[in-house]
Parts: sequence; C-alpha cells; structure tokens
Amino acid sequence: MVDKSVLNAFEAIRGVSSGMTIAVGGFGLCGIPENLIAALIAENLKELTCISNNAGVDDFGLGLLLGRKQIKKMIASYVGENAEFERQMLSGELEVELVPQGTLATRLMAGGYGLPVVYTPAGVGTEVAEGKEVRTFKFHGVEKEYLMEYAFEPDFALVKAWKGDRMGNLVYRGTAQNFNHAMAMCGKVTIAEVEELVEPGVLDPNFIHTPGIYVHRIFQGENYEKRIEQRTFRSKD
Amino acid sequence: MVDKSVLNAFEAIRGVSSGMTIAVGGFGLCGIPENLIAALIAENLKELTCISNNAGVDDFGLGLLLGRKQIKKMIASYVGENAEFERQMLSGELEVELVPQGTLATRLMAGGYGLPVVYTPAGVGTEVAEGKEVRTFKFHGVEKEYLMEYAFEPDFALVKAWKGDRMGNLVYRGTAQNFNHAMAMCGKVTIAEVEELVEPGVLDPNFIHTPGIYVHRIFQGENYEKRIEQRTFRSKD
Amino acid sequence: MLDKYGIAKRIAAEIQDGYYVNLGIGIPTLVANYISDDINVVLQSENGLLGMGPFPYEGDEDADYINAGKQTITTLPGSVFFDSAMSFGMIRSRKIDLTILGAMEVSEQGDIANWKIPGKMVKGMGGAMDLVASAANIIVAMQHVNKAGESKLLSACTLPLTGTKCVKKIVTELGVFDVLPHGGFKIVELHAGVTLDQVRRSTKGKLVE
Amino acid sequence: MLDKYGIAKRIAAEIQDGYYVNLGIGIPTLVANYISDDINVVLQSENGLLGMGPFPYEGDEDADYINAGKQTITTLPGSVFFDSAMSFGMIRSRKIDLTILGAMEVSEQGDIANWKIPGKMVKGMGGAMDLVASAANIIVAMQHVNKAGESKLLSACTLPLTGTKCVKKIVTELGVFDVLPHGGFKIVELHAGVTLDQVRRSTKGKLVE
Repeated sequence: MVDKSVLNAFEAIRGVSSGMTIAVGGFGLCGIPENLIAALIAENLKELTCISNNAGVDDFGLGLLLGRKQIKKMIASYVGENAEFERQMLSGELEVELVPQGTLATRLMAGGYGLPVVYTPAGVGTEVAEGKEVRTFKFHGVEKEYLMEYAFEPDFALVKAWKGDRMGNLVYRGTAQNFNHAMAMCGKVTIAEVEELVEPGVLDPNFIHTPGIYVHRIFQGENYEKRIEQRTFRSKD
Repeated sequence: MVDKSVLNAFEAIRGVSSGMTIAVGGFGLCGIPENLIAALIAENLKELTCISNNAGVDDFGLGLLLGRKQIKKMIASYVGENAEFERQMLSGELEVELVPQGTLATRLMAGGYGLPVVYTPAGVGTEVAEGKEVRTFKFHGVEKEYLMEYAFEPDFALVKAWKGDRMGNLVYRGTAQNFNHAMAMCGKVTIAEVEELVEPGVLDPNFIHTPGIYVHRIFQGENYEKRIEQRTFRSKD
Repeated sequence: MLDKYGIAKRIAAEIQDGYYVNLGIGIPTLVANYISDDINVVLQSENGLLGMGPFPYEGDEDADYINAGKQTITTLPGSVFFDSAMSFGMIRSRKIDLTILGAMEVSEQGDIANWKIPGKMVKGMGGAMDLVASAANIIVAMQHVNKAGESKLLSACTLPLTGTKCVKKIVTELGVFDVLPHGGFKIVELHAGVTLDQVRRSTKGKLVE
Repeated sequence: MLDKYGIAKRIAAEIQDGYYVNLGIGIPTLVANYISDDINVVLQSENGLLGMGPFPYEGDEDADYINAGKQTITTLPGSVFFDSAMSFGMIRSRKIDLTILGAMEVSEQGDIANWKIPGKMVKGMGGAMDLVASAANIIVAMQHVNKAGESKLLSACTLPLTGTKCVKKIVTELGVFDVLPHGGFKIVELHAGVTLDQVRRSTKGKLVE
C-alpha cells in the first residue's frame, strides 16, 4: 500500500511556509478543513495567498487567519461575511481578487486536469474581463465571447473530506464536497483531513470522489465543530 | 418527479436519424450500449458519424453497424479489431478520424462542461497537429506547446450505465464507466440504457456519477451479453 | 401592485413541467414556495446539489447539507450532490432551463448589474456572473425603483455590470416585462391596480407598450 | 543479451516505492510481474482504473473489469475506478510518475514513433500520444533493431511521430540507454554478454559511450 497517512495536522502541513499560495476547501463554513486551519494558526504562517470561495466569519474558518493577519491576499468569489475582513480590505492591508464562482471552480479543476487555460463566458463585458484575452467561439449553436482564464496551481491544497483511506482516496458528504474535490486535484501538494480514516479496501472503488493519486498526505481530524452559518428549519406541525 | 424513463430502446432512439453524429459509450466491448446499438440496426439508420473510442469487433458492438454499412465516419482512438472495418477503410467506403484517447475524452467532457475548446499537449509535433492552432503555455513549471481542440456536441449520446433512476441519475460499475460519463454529459440529447432501472431515492445522492440533468431518456436494457474481448485469468493453484 | 410574495408567485407561473431551475438569493428563493404541485421541477443549488428540498425540521439541520445561500436544506428522492466544477459545468453547458435572480439595474438591452456599488463594500459576484453568462433563460425579480425612487429599468446600467444582453424577462411590483431582442422593455402585463402611467413614470429605459 | 522477460525485469528495477505507473501493451505489461514486493506501487490503466490487480482466477472474469489492453483484471484494496476524462486528466497533470511503453523507433532527441506505419493498416494511437506528451518520465521497452535488422535508435525517426522530446530512457535486449537532454543515447549499462561493438553496430543515432 502506498501509505499517505500522517499523524495529525501539524505533520500534514510540513513544508507550508509563509508567502505561499494555498487553496482552502469549503463553501461558507461547510466542508472547511478545520484542523488544517488551526495548524496554520498555531504555526503562525504569514503572508499567505488563499484561494477559497469565501473567507469565513470573524471567529471561524479563514476568518481566524484574517484576524491574525496571516493572509496577504484572498482569491474568492464571495467574501465579507465578517467585519475584520471588511476593515482590512478597506484599509488596504488585505489584497482581494474577486473571481466568479464558476471560473474559480473551473480554474481549479483545470489545474487537476492538466489544462493550462479554460475559456468561460462568465464576466465577459464586465470589469472581470479587464486585461484578459477575449475570444469568440461558436458553441451550443451560438457565437459568443469567452474569457481566457488560467489554471490554478497552488503550492498546497488543504481539503476536507468525509472519509478517506490511507492511500488518499476521498469521499465527501452532501454539499460539503463543493470546492474540495477540484482543489484536491490541483494542489502541487494536496493535504486532506477526513472525519474518518479507513484502511484501503473499505471504500467502494466505484464510488470514490477524489482518487488517491491526487492526495499527498491524509489524516483523521478531530473535534469537528461543523458550524452552521444560516440555521434554517421548519416546525414539525 | 421529472420522469425520463421510456419503455425500450426503440422509444429511446426516437429522433435519431440518418446522417446524424452520435457518441457511443464503451471501451472495447466494455460498457457499450448493446440495446441501443441493436435498435439502430433494426431502424436501419444510415450515414452515421460515430464518436466512440473503438469500433467493436466483426460480430459485436459497433462492428454490427459497420457490417451493415450504417456508419459513414468513425471518430475513434483505436480501431481495426475487425476485418470489415479494415476493408471499408482501405476501400475508402468508411471515413476514419483518429483522435488521441485523452483528447477524445476531454473534448467530450468539454462539451458537458460548457468549455468550447481545450488545450492539450497530446499530438503536438505529430500529424494530429496538422491544421490546428498551436499555442505555448507555461504550466506545471514548464513552457510547452498545446493544441487547441474543440468540444464535441453530438446530436445524440448513447450510453450504458449499471444502474439508473427514472430521473436519469446514472451509476457505472468498474471500468465500464470509461467514456460513458463524458459522453452522457455532452449529448444534445443523451439516452442511457441501464442494467437496472430504479425509483428516485434508491441511489445514494452522494454517489451518482452522472447527474440526471444530463440525461434525457433512460430505459432498462435487456439480454445483456457483456462479451469479454480478451479473457485473461490465472489458475487457482 | 405586488409585494415580494406576489412577485415570487408571478414568477413561479413561468416555470414549466420538467424544468431545472436555479434560484438566486432574496425574492427568487421565495419562488420555490409557489411552484405548482401539478408540475415536476428540479431546483439546482450551485454549491453542488440538484433536487433541493425544503428546510429540515427543527433539530434535523445538518451542516453538510446547505444551499448556495448557506441555509440548511434537505434532499428529495432523486437528489444528487456534486462538486463545484461540475455544478458550473452544467450551468455553462446550458442544462439549467431557467435562472431567477435579483438585480439592482437592468438595461433595455438585457444587461444586468447586481453585484457591486462603487464606494460601498463589495462582497463579490458569487456565481451570478457565471449564471447570467450561460443561462438560456433569465428572469429578474426586483423592485421597479430603488430606495431613492429611481428607476432600475434603464437605457444603460450605471453600476458595474454582472453580464450583458442576458435578461429575458423582468417581474417587478408593477408588472411583467420582456426584454426585446433588439432592445426595450415590452409590457407583458400590468399587475392589478397598476396604471400604465405609473409604469411610464417608473421606467427610464425604452418602454414598448 | 536479454529476452523480453529480461527487459521487463530490468525496467522493473527503475520503479521506486510510491510510484504511480502506467504500463503499455506488450513488454511493458510484463513489467508488473517483476516489481519488488518490498515496494508499493500503483498501476494505472488509462481506461479508468488506479490499482490494477492480477488477472482473475479462472471463472471469475468480469466483463466490467478490464484493463487498457481489454484483458480481464482484478482490483486491489484501495483501487479506484473513474471515467476516461479524469483518467487523462491525471495523466496530463503529471500525477503518473512513470510511463513504460513500446516503440518502433526512438530518436536521439527523445522523439518516439509507435503508432503508424505508412501503407499498413493503422489501428490508431489510443492513449499513447496523451501519455508521451504529458508523462514526467518515460521509459521505452523495445528490441534494439527491427525485424529487418535495422536500428530503432535513430538520429531522427522515419515513421510518423507519436510525440517529441519525451523519452528519457530506453531498455533493449542489449542495454540501458538514457536519452540526453541535448540529444544522444548515453550508454548506462550493457547487458551480460553484450559488447560495446555490438551496440555500436545496432545503433544508428548518436551513441554516447
């Protein structure tokens, strides 16, 4: 067995250093690598460029890193659910690059699929298109303009899965899959934390979301809070 | 429930007509849509352009269509496991476009992901590159040439899955997944035959390979032969 | 004149049997409550779900089951989870029949602005730019005028654009308007109690009566 | 001098612990039999499998479990199935540590020709062009000369190319040769009983001794 398991988050983030670009999985607070974020804080890594759909809230997720000014730049599609983020952005302490959500996901996927660029219609005619190559293709029976967008190649990808085996095969649960799969595929080094680490052969080979070949280190996380951002419900009557 | 189930292969191929471009799933004889191929024969559709990794063998798979001269053009990566194919190709009756296997798969995927073109290094410096745009990108730390390849948009995609539900959600088994998933995603109309058709809710929503949104018609096939092309085994001693 | 529930209800009438629909945040979310029981519709949530069900019962909320608005939700028989890349893959490949979203401004050419107000905190475009650039059919749900009383149906948007020439229909508290292929807001219907004059006064872009 | 089993065995010695390896048809397939038990290796089959196991026991053959050579195979603990697009996605993104394949000709620049002989029936390139264009490390397993006795290690390939400047190492019945970054076949070792002279006579491209 090609064993990629490590003991914990600290062992897992070896080699991550200040100034690097890291992709961090999750959508809002759903499916975020809680243990890895905690380790980044404990190691006090600075000047990080984070690719992540969102930036957490003041006291959870990437918001924790923001609060400690560990992030130099955010590449995200939707941010500002926390006050400190807003303060740092308006004061110019934090650099922010906003990317359409589908473009973000597709650029990550492109990294994992070995596609140097992708063409997407998202952002054509908007400020997102500034400085980018625009090209017309006929597709789906329509001539349309597309923007050329580059694949992401983050130094590290930090993802969270539901289950994983020691060979790095990952399985996600529900909408906690979100960006984790595409990020896992594109990291130069991909680190996965899982709620349950199992032996190879336990997961059905037909139903693995991220094949272990994309994953370099894996460990079982602990004390998951799995905070809910918007608790909505209906009453049982 | 958005019910996409139809009774059988004949009902499923309504609208497929002579001269159309169809993508046909499978790798070798593994995972081919046996019932749909039989229906194309029974309906005697002609002048078909078939996108398929292979062309079957003389008496099975797409070889059956070739034998009846129903195919005008094959777009494939590896062919010629059957004598009739060779005869038709050498005599000029059959047009053949050979495409690297990964390019084939990726062009199909591109159709389903709404990407008008993809850039791949496969075929750079070979005759596959003739007439194609070549462009240099720096990726994975290396400057390299890539070919621009167009997404496939077949009129119909004919795929075979292991299980599926009436809403069109598909699950494949083993290596019978192969090209079926990418083809299912890119068909203008996608028809899926499955070994077992179930009610929505039976398949685990976490482990669907092809979401039903990509599938337009689905039916339970019958009398699967599932022929083995190269039966290799070891003895039990 | 309609309130936001009325707008949502009116838009729900545009949804046809078999549609895959993406609902934005705000009024569009309310549309789900008015979809007829006689038709079958699948709701997509772009964070990775087809077949979004109602909110869970109190106590059943699951952090792993959320929608694009980060609200806890449930699944339905036939639901599917997938990753963000595939989610926007199906959006780009035009598998979503109808996208319903809010807007700050719409131009008579169908341009839409709904993500950024210069000088104000910018939260980001989320998935809106992808959705408007790709959707085959887009309906905008919004108030006809902004809080300052200015028309949101304009000749040209003044705010940074989210997408161009993409909006097909607008439903406001005053009426239903088609954006014509060559420009202009065609009055499809006025809601009960709304006068043509009221619409004229509230519409700055070209009105086709 | 080595037979095809010897060539396969020699190549197996190049495989390191933790490698993901893609084995082509022919001699490369045999390599699997000689991988040391002391190392852990994952074999990829480009039709959609990581973790290819041995042939099934007689009677256990399953039509849904085949390798890229269309042979019936088995899985191992930790195996994964996936679709063709992802399979070549991982190939293009250089996740495969080593690709081993056969060739008709290799040039001193590392160009490879292995799919087409003009005037003969062309079966197609299959996945070979994708593999050679993307692999970080490619070893070619082949006979040093063809059936007509002509060298297959050339200054420039005469047959239609499969890929350019990609082959890193060649193992033939005569020896092991590195393709140097600036061109030339560097003799790494001669197999037992092989003379330098024999290699010189059989090599048409630039030999670096």
